[in-house]
Amino acid sequence: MSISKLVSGVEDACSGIQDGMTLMLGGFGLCGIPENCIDQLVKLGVKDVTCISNNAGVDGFGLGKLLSGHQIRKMISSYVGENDEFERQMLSGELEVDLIPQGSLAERCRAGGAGIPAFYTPAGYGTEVAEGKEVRDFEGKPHILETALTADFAFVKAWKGDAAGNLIFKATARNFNPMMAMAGKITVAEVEELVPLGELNPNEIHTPGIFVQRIFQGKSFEKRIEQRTVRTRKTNS
Amino acid sequence: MSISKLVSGVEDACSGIQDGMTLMLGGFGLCGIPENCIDQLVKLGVKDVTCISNNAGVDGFGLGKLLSGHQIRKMISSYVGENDEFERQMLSGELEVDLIPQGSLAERCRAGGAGIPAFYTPAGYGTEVAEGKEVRDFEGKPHILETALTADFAFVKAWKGDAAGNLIFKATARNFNPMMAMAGKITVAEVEELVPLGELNPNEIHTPGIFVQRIFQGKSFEKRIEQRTVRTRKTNS
Amino acid sequence: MLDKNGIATRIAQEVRDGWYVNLGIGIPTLVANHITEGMEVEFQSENGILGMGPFPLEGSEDADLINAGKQTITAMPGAVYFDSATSFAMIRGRHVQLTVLGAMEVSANGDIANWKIPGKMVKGMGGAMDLVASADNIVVAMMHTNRAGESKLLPTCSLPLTGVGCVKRVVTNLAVVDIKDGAFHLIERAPGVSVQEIIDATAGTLIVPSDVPEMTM
Amino acid sequence: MLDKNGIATRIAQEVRDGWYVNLGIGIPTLVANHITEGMEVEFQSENGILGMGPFPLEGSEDADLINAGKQTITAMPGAVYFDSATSFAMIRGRHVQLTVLGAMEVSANGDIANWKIPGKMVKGMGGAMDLVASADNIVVAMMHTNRAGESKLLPTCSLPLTGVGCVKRVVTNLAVVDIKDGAFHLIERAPGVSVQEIIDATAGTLIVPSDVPEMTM
Repeated sequence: MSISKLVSGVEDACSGIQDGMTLMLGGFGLCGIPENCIDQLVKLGVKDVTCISNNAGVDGFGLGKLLSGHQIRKMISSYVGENDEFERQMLSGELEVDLIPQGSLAERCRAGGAGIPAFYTPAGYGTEVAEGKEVRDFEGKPHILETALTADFAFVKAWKGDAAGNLIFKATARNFNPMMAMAGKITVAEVEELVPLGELNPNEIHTPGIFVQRIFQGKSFEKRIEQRTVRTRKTNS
Repeated sequence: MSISKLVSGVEDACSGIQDGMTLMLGGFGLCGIPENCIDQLVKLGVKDVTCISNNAGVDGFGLGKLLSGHQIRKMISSYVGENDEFERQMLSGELEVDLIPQGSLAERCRAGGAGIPAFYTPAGYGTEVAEGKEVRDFEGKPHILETALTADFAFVKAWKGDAAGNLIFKATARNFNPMMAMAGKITVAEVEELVPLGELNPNEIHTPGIFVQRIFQGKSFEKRIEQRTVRTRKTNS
Repeated sequence: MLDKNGIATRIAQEVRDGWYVNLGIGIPTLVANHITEGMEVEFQSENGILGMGPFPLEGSEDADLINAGKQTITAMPGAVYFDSATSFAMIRGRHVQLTVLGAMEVSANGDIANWKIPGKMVKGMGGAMDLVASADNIVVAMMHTNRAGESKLLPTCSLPLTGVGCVKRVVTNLAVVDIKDGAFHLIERAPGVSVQEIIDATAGTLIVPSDVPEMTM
Repeated sequence: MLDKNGIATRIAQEVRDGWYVNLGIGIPTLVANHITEGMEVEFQSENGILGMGPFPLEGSEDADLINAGKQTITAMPGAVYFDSATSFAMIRGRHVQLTVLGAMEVSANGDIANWKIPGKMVKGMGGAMDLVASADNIVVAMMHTNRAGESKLLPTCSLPLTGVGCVKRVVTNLAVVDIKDGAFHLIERAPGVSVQEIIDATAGTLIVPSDVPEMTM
């Protein structure tokens, strides 16, 4: 009999979050971010959290909501270029920031979930990122040692999910969500569509339910588009 | 315009294989093994190859075919218990064998494909597997350093595939195939069903075509079952 | 004295609601048949399935759906398939709460040997080294003595090790034995087995409390 | 002198049949528009798509389908989606044959800086550090000088580095410049640009052959 991860809603899903915790949040830009949980974090008013997220949202949306309430003590990200308030807090020293290469961020989260405490990567060798890190040559090429990342809570957003915690993501909304699901001590999944057990094809599941501790049907996803780029139907080029 | 990996058949797919090469072969037991390519390796009579495969087939099937022709110089596997000829060749010293933990084997193949030259794992610490390997403590627990594996050719077997090299595996026939596809300099995929480009849902593909250099429609898959275990319809228990 | 199914039945009592469990080949596989009805438990097989079900009905077996023992199986509702790297990410990352596996030898400090007899038998470790190096709960299921009647619970293992200091509990045909502080601790007797029989069959230091309850099966 | 589309057009000539290509934000993105018709090329976007197509028709944009520049896109037949770890496995594992990205500075030994101006601008490196540390072919697309008119091709970079000794070729509004043996090598002039103009706009050592052909566009 499968193990149920179903909780009633975002309140239950986010219970136990405390000030000072380390949180992972899936998404790339505003694509595939856990909107419901972010709103709940604002509502709960948790403070001094460390957020591990590829980006920091935009002013007033995504993690930007937590930033404007000064709820974040430290950000671990790879790219934060879309957020003026972020840049202001960082340059003024209000916000501690650890910028790391995107591939290393993804791999470090996966490593955290996979019981790999550390690995070598060429990314960042010879840069600020390598400062204080072990350097070792493999086949004549220098690599740096990167360590695993884990989190007290990981928040991911999926397209479909079931009570067993199995998740399917849609298109490029997958991004960091699967690795962060692996790396959370408590992983919370909000889904656009909660389907009956057995409806997901076991061959098509991206994140096995074993990595998810709590799942709920999300509400009112805004799914804001950051850069709406289109071809006009007239020219069709 | 997508990059075509389609070749006419197993002969083209296996062209360029030379004596002494390192080959990876997907599959767990006899499940998900590249039957067509194994037969072609027998036909080509390549010698002194190093085979990286979780298992070594059974007498007369799977890699057992290469073993009986003494084509294999060295096996890198995790479990070889189903093959008498294998055990004979190993104990007599005809066959060099490197046995490594299954999880480390999978991760080392993935690392080879992912540009991670080495990583730490707790598996094998304090055992023969750790001999000559660096030991390092992380959070008070000893880990050993394992290095990446790559191969001149990787042979994988998929359920469905398209000309772009995208692959979908079926059920537990997936096993080592995706990681070995990543780690082959030339990865050859034989598929049960070659489908027109665009027919595979991009959200459901297990192995992106970028990891596959050659793909062809396999023939006469035997798909032998190693341990046929069933419930009888009468008792239905 | 327990038979193999008896050992499996006793080990099934170790399983807790909400646990993911990996069962090794042999006696451990039988544990699945003895889980309390209605308990939320999922079985992980390291070849790539979570939510393993019973053997298929005759005629409906699928060569592409097997367990780590290469047996044809079925999938339960809510099951999921995955590749070997993801499978061992689950195991190494401690997402699996219980591992049950067989052993040729277990030592009083929790070492286990189950993959090789030098010069005689070399099957390989399969996933066992990853499992024992990672899991928090490792229960060994085995006969208390080998075919020659020699104890498999030893001061130190004589065979090449699979893992060091990892076994927490051993369930045999004679007893439940815990391992801590470098010694075996007798916890329960199998039905009809005397404490003396267990002492005689245990080569490593065995701590015996004044009262040793019989297993409740 | 080339405009941004001109630079992209020239870089498109670097692309070979059968290559997977990663295009950075800005000028590099434009390269996709100038690939020779019928050439088998696939664009990888590190946020998780291979086989990226053109922008969607108005009204059919999908918030769940974007590129690394957060722009709404489409998928070509044969496209595939994947997670960020798999994406960088492709990049780090050298499965992507060409990376085109912008830069604030490039040095004569192939160093590149494009992610940070201390105390002023900190956008982060995104995937750039992984890309430049891994790709065999790294082509930088940028203007030859900055807004203040200062050369961006320097003896050494003054800004925090993104990668060391990795850039092989730079295509600017003025020239195609290769980097080897610690120096810039002038390969081609942009249409209507004199060798002297390029020499004047290049702060690092520039090796100039006797004959410098004009780009064929």
